[in-house]
Amino acid sequence: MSWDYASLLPGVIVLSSLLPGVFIFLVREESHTLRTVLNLTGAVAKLILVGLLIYGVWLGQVFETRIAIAPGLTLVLNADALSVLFVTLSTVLWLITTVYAIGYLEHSTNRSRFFGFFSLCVSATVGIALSGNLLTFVIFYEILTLATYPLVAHRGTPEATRGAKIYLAYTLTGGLLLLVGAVWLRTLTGPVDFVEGGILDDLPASLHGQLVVIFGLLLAGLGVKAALVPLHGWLPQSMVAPAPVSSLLHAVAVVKAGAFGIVRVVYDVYGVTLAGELGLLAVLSVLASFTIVYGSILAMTQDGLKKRLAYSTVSQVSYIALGTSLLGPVATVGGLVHLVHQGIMKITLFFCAGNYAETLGVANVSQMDGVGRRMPLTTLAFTIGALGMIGIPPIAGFVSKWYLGLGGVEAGQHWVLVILATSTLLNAGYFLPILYRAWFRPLPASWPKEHHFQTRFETMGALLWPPVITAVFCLLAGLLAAAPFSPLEWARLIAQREYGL
Amino acid sequence: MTDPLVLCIALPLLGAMLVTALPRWAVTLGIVAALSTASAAVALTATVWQHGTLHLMLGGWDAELAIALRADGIATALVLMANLVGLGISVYATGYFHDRIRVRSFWPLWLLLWAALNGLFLAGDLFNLYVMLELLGIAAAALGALTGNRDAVAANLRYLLVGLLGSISYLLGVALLYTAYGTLDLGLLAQGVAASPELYGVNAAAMTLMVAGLALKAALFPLHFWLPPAHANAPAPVSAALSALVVKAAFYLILRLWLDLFWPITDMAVAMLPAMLGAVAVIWGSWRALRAERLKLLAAYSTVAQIGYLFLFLPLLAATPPGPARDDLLAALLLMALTHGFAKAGFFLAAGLVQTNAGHDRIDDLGGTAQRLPATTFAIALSGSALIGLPPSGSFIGKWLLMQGAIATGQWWWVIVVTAGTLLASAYIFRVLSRAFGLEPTPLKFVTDARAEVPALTLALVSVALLGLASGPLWTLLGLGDAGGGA
Amino acid sequence: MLTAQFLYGAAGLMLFVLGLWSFLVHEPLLRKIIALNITGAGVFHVFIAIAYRGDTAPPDPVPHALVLTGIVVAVSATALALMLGARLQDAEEEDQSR
Amino acid sequence: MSAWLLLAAWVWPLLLVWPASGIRFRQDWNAVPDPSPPRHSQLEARSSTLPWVALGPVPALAAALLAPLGTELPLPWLFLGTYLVLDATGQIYLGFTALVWLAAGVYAAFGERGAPVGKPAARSGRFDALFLLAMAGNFWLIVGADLFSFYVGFAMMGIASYGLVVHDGSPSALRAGKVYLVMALLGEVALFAGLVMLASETGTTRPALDDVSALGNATIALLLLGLGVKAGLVPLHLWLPLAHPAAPVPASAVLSGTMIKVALLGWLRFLPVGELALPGWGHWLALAGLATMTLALPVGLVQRDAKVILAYSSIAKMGFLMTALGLVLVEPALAPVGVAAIAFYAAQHGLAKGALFLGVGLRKHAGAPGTTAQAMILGVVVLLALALAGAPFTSGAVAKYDLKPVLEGAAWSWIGAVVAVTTVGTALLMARFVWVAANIKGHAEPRWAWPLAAWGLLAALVVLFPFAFGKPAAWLSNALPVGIGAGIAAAVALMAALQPRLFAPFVGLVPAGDLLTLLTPLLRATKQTGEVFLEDLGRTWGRLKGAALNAFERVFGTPAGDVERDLRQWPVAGALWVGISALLLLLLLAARAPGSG
Amino acid sequence: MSMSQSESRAAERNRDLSLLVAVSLAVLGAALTWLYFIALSAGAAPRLADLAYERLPGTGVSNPVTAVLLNYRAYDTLMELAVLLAALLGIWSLGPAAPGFQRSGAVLAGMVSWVVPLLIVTGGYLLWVGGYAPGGAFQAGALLGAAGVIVRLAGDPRAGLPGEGAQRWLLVLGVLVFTLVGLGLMAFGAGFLTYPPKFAKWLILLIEMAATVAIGVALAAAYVGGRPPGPEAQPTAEDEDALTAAETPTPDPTPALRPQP
Repeated sequence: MSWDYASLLPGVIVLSSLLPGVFIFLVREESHTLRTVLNLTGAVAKLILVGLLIYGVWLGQVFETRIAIAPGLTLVLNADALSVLFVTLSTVLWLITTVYAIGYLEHSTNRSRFFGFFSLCVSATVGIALSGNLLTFVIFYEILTLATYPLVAHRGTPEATRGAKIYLAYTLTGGLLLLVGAVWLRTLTGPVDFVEGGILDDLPASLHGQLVVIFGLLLAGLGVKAALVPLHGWLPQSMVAPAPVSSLLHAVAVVKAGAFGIVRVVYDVYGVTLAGELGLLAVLSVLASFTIVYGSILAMTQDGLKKRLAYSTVSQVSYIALGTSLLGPVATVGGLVHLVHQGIMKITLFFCAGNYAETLGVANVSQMDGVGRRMPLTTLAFTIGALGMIGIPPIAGFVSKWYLGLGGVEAGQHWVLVILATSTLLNAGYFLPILYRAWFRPLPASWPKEHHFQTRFETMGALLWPPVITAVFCLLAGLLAAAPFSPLEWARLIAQREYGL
Repeated sequence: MTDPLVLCIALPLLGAMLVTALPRWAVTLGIVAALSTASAAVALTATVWQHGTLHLMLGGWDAELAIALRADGIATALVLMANLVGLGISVYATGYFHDRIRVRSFWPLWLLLWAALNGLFLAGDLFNLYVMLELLGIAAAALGALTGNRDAVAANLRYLLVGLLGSISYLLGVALLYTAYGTLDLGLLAQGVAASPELYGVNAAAMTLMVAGLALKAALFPLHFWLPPAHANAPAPVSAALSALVVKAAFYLILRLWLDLFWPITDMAVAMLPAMLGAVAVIWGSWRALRAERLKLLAAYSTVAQIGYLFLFLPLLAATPPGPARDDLLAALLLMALTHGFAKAGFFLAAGLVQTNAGHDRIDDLGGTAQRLPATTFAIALSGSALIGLPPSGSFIGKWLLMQGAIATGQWWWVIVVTAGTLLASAYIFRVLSRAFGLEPTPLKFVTDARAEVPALTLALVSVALLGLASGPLWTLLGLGDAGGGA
Repeated sequence: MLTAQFLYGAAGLMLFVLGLWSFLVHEPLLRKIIALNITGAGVFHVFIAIAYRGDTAPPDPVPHALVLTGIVVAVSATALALMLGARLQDAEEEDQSR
Repeated sequence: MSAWLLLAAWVWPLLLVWPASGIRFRQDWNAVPDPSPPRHSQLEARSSTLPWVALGPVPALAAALLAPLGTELPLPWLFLGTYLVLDATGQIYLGFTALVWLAAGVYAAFGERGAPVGKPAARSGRFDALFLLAMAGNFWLIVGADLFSFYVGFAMMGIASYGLVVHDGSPSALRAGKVYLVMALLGEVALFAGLVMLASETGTTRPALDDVSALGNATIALLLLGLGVKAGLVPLHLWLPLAHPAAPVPASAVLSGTMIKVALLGWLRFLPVGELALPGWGHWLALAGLATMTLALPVGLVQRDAKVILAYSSIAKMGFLMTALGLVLVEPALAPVGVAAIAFYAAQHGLAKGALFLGVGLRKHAGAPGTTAQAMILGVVVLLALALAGAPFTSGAVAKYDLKPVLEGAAWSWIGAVVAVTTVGTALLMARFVWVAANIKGHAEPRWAWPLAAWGLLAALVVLFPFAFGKPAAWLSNALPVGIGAGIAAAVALMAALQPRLFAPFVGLVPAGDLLTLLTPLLRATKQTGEVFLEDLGRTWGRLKGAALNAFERVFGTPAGDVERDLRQWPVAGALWVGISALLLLLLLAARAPGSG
Repeated sequence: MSMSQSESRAAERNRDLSLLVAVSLAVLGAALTWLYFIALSAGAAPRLADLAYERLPGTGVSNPVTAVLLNYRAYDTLMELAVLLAALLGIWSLGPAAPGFQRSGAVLAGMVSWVVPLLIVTGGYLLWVGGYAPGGAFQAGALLGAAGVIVRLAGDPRAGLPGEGAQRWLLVLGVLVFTLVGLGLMAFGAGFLTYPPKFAKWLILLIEMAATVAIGVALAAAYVGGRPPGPEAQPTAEDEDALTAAETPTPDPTPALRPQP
């Protein structure tokens, strides 16, 4: 087990947020600067390391860390194109969310505990992204559940604990189903490594029955975190968490882990051809489409801003599942690139929601009259995010919707266009009224809980600039979609490798 | 070369005597004895690691006559676990007992218990095992009754009676074996049993008596009635020792008898009985833990459940032919036992701290304390995750291999039991942990009482990190092929 | 001769079974402890039965030693059980009086 | 260099959005806003010096005039690969669009924003920003040759113009805005689906004419439907008569003048015009166009508000253009002539309609009633109305003349007659408009010099149009139908002047959004049933959950203490223990019995 | 369901179960006896005896039982002493001793002054004779314990045992000597508890003496049934009275035990 640069980097990337996290736990509550320094060094270090990783993978270098935790059970962290996509997304957004969280939790309690678990979450997410086989994936998948529970319950109010309990019930059961599926698969085929194109093609036909049941188990396990409809109950409930948690975790890390898992299982375990033959893709596409429509309908009925965004996440994540379930490289590109786009757009929306709550005490859509006047920059970012979600062109959302549509049509599944159309209309149905209230309604007499910051801008710097930056990301991801090193190009690279073109 | 074998037993005995004789220096002598015994155990592991199984005939007489001390892979692993946990408990106990009378009574009995444990793990002679079982039972019962309140005395009286019943039944089994084979040494008896199939009746009777007796002491499902009150009312370090070590010793004996002595006469059907009882134990124990009001009662019922898991391995071992798969199962069994040992000890020590700090251990109103003692809550969280079997812990790998074995041998129903058990376990662990997220003021520093929290935290950490991520060496210690189950 | 040794051992087993029955059935503590001692005695008789090696040869010393150790262990266990019972009785009387 | 002009055409307005919006991000938020109304708002029009809105279209105009035909600017990295091309129709479109935007821009920058008298010119910053956004969308759409640019322009224009429609915030404007937005979104979604299928069928995102020949029926249907909403095809035109009047004058000028023409550009680009004969679709489009005209004209006649009349005249004109396009589709040979003629006609109508809208605005605000300025404005308005009606010596006549070969070439013989009737109808409509415009009582407002000048320039262009482009023969064409129309109009005017009551019942017979009045109760009904359905779905789900919860409680709630207490009693424990031992013994004996020996 | 009703139901159930237990135990007993018969017929048992007799000269004692007890299976005896100590410590941890009985009558007092010395002398004899005839540490210890019991019955609350400090040392003596001898032998390379033939006899005797004392004190203390009053605890007035009443000098067992070689 020679430890050289190539085999050490993935491990170090996971550790780069784990170690600061552990130290942060020990930091005393009132030493804010030390905690902020630890936080930021962790985030920046990880960013640099991921930069090196991207450069390496782009050069075609193979990065793999193998740790044998028990004979026959090895922990594998390897960086292929797909994992780099998710790692970059979570690392960049973690740095921004840390800045935001530091601002957001200015006067709150238990911050050492919060930031400790926050770093653990990110290392778990990065672990999920970099995992090279099903066992590592399951391990980090469970650690993610453990690390997010305290964050959801952070505020300590009865609703927080109730929401956290529901969250835990769902995700632990999901994790367990995933575990059983993984073990069953392990007994059938030996160590289950993620290999582009899948490893189950050579299995005898007699096992196909079991493979279908196993896929059911894996999908149920992953579906909980990917918030597929029957298993999405926890997402709106866990909106009691503070804004940075709901933005990074419930819009990017946790939810994406589920979607990423589905992508891994379909492409790198089963292989698209086998999954197609067994009819698994049909089931997945039906489930995804139903979630897309159902999530949006429910979002229309919610008055709470974060609840509405939560249901919108439920429906948006299923775009990725839909992209995966359609046969053909174009749909895959659509699904994968939406993994990134939905992340940056949704995190912008949640940041803005957090801003409104923190600066004006506005938590419901009905209170958002004239908020565009009082906080123009934040609302501008919110508008870019919202329009992106609907799929209005220059913003990133359109790109993934376009590829999904194109992929659907080329796979001969024209009903995908109908789903995308209804989803766009429903999204418009629950986002545009918000924009209308923000920009066109007059200012209310007074805000529920206005908080005056001593800055020349509309709110505190740490709260204002993150959403603006992510909004700019949305625009750039859209406008420069065809440029090299953009998410779209990287998704195309992955699709090519998955389909072996 | 076989010195550590003897030292592991002699040192705690010597320590016990000194502590009894000089009560004023009980604490210092106790810690010295604990440290020396732990180092002896580590030395023993090192020698076994290099030279494989150690074998010593006490008194230099030949095999039939003298008492043999044997340390193979399984015994050494358990001795190492027992001694490390013992060290942790001793460090914790220095700060736990303040009443002079208690201190004088605790240390001698604790060191005697420790000697009995080491003696039992390393014994190779059936009658010697009986004496060790008795010493263990009496020391444990006496320690359990240390608090002196009515429930503790009643519980420990029942425990003592159960222990005696079990030992006497075990002794009759030994008598029958001695009648049939004329020797008491485990190795020779094993050859005898294997060589004389015609005596299957006697072997069956002996096995029934011995295993039934030990099942009583190992608290297998219907016979677990004495455990919850005994472990819940004992002081924290004692209940940690009882749950993590004493119950496990009885299980170790059953395993030793089942695998070494009576292996030829057992088959799948026979192994199914303890496994079924174990399965019910898993569900019933976890379910009662979920309904328990008090933290230590919860931990006690969780022990009943975890012991149930260990018995699930028997039919799998019976069904798998010798080879890498069977080595994995054996190693997984050991891993589960070790992880439970560390985790349960850590859990009880932390629970003890919570009780002393809050004045009670009713789970529903633990909010303030859990919030005020972050390190303790963290220890509970870590050991809890090991008890549930969540990934970073050793029991996750144990459960993974258990399920893998179950599916491979076609006994898929154990997977359902394990899944239900894990779910219930996470329910009752997180029921405790959710108390830590109340609206109480923020704790100022992480560690409040180092002498008590550090052992609890280290034990919990070992169960999660060390056994979770580096359990490879266990395979080599057990002398099983490194290539167990492929690279 | 076989039958004498067998009869003696069988008597020991009978004692064991009787003691066991009495232990499980009778509720008062003292009866239970006495029953336990009877069961122990039964087992010791089985041990001694095997020590017999015919009228001429001296008996096998090992069972004797085992029984001796067994007796001491039984005594100490009984002592502890009795004292626990006594403490329990004091505590119960105290509760009734309060 | 000229290629970059194409890019500048739509990037420049985008750059201006920031300064124009007037949002001051750095200011003292903590200052307690002075309680005195009006609310101190960030979008208050600064006494800003530069008329950003007016400057917006300048690069586009320059591109239209200076850039040589056929210049191409490939930008593969921008968005999903944009290719800016200036082809013939593009140039014509860019020209007249830029002109109308310029005139409307100047009007907007200097004149009032068309806000109702009561409220001050509030939130002009927001108006300017949205105006520029719509402008940028419009230009990007015209110069962009690939699917994405078209769709981006279409979407930006659609969303931004919603802001323009609801600018003044009056209830009718809000209702109009809502209808507009819903239909615009439906159009966009249909267009999106159409473009996706087009891309997958043609295989490229930059379809040249020959790629487009292999389109499926579904794609064509979606394209027609998607762009039909924008063009005002009969059932989909409901938003037009509501939105245009609600918007402030410059906005409605642009809406009518340029935005609805975009649909034609889309069809010209993405339908195999001239490549493949599409008899089915061609006839269907022609018929649809005729239907649109026959509905729009009569309803327009009975309207009371001048801007609504103009809206209906736009719908009629678009109907006519659709018919022409339909005919060209049926007979590809007509394509070269037909496409140029359609573009030409669209340009002419854009300029005239834009000028007319601005004229109405000026009539209201440019000067006190009865002054010479108002009279002069009325005169020019009459001239524009004649141009629109296609009277001889006007641009209308010239444009119609170019379209004559298309009409003759059509398979249906009766097409000529129908067109003549519609020309009469248009003339009548224009007369009605002049009548209404005549008795608009405006009130003077200061600083109207610049808008007047811009309007004058535009009007002059319209007037000079025939002479610059048309052949002399074209000047006299279709004098007859216009004459008849004018005659009827004069007669009606005479009778109305004598007994105003005679026509009273007709005026206002059909409200602005004609079919909408039928539709709204239908929509409301479906909404209610939807809510009822959701409600009882929620109730059943609640009951279900309640039942599950108390079942759960019943199972888990029972105190299970007694089982353990029983287990602790010795006889029970003993029995269990003995039972297990016996079972174990039996199993062991059974295990060995058969295999013994 | 009132308590009495559930109790009656429980009692009735217990009765049925007892019957079931009785029947099943009877069956089990019969089966065991039958299997015992088969075991006996195998007849392999006595082999161990010949080996024990053959090795006897090397053990340093001629009584085979003592040889087994203190040489072949010395480890068992060591652990068994530990068990006895553990039981006693358990008893001590439960609480202080009960205050003892009322003063004994003249007859018992007279008997005590005769019987106790006799018991001690016989104990000494039994200890010595154990080397070559039935006897040994346990029997001698038992007699000493009996002496303690009688003294206790005669009214001495501390059953003739010394103060707590001394008592603890005496209790510990047995196991301590045994372990130290074992460790010593190990230190000299002979291996734990392997007596070199020359010194075997004396070592065994030394261990036996220590064991006898330990067992005697342990049994007496166990009969006292509780922790001796700590050194700092002043004897209460009632203890004083009991002590004076007993006039007769409380025989201190240790000196009498000096064995006559």
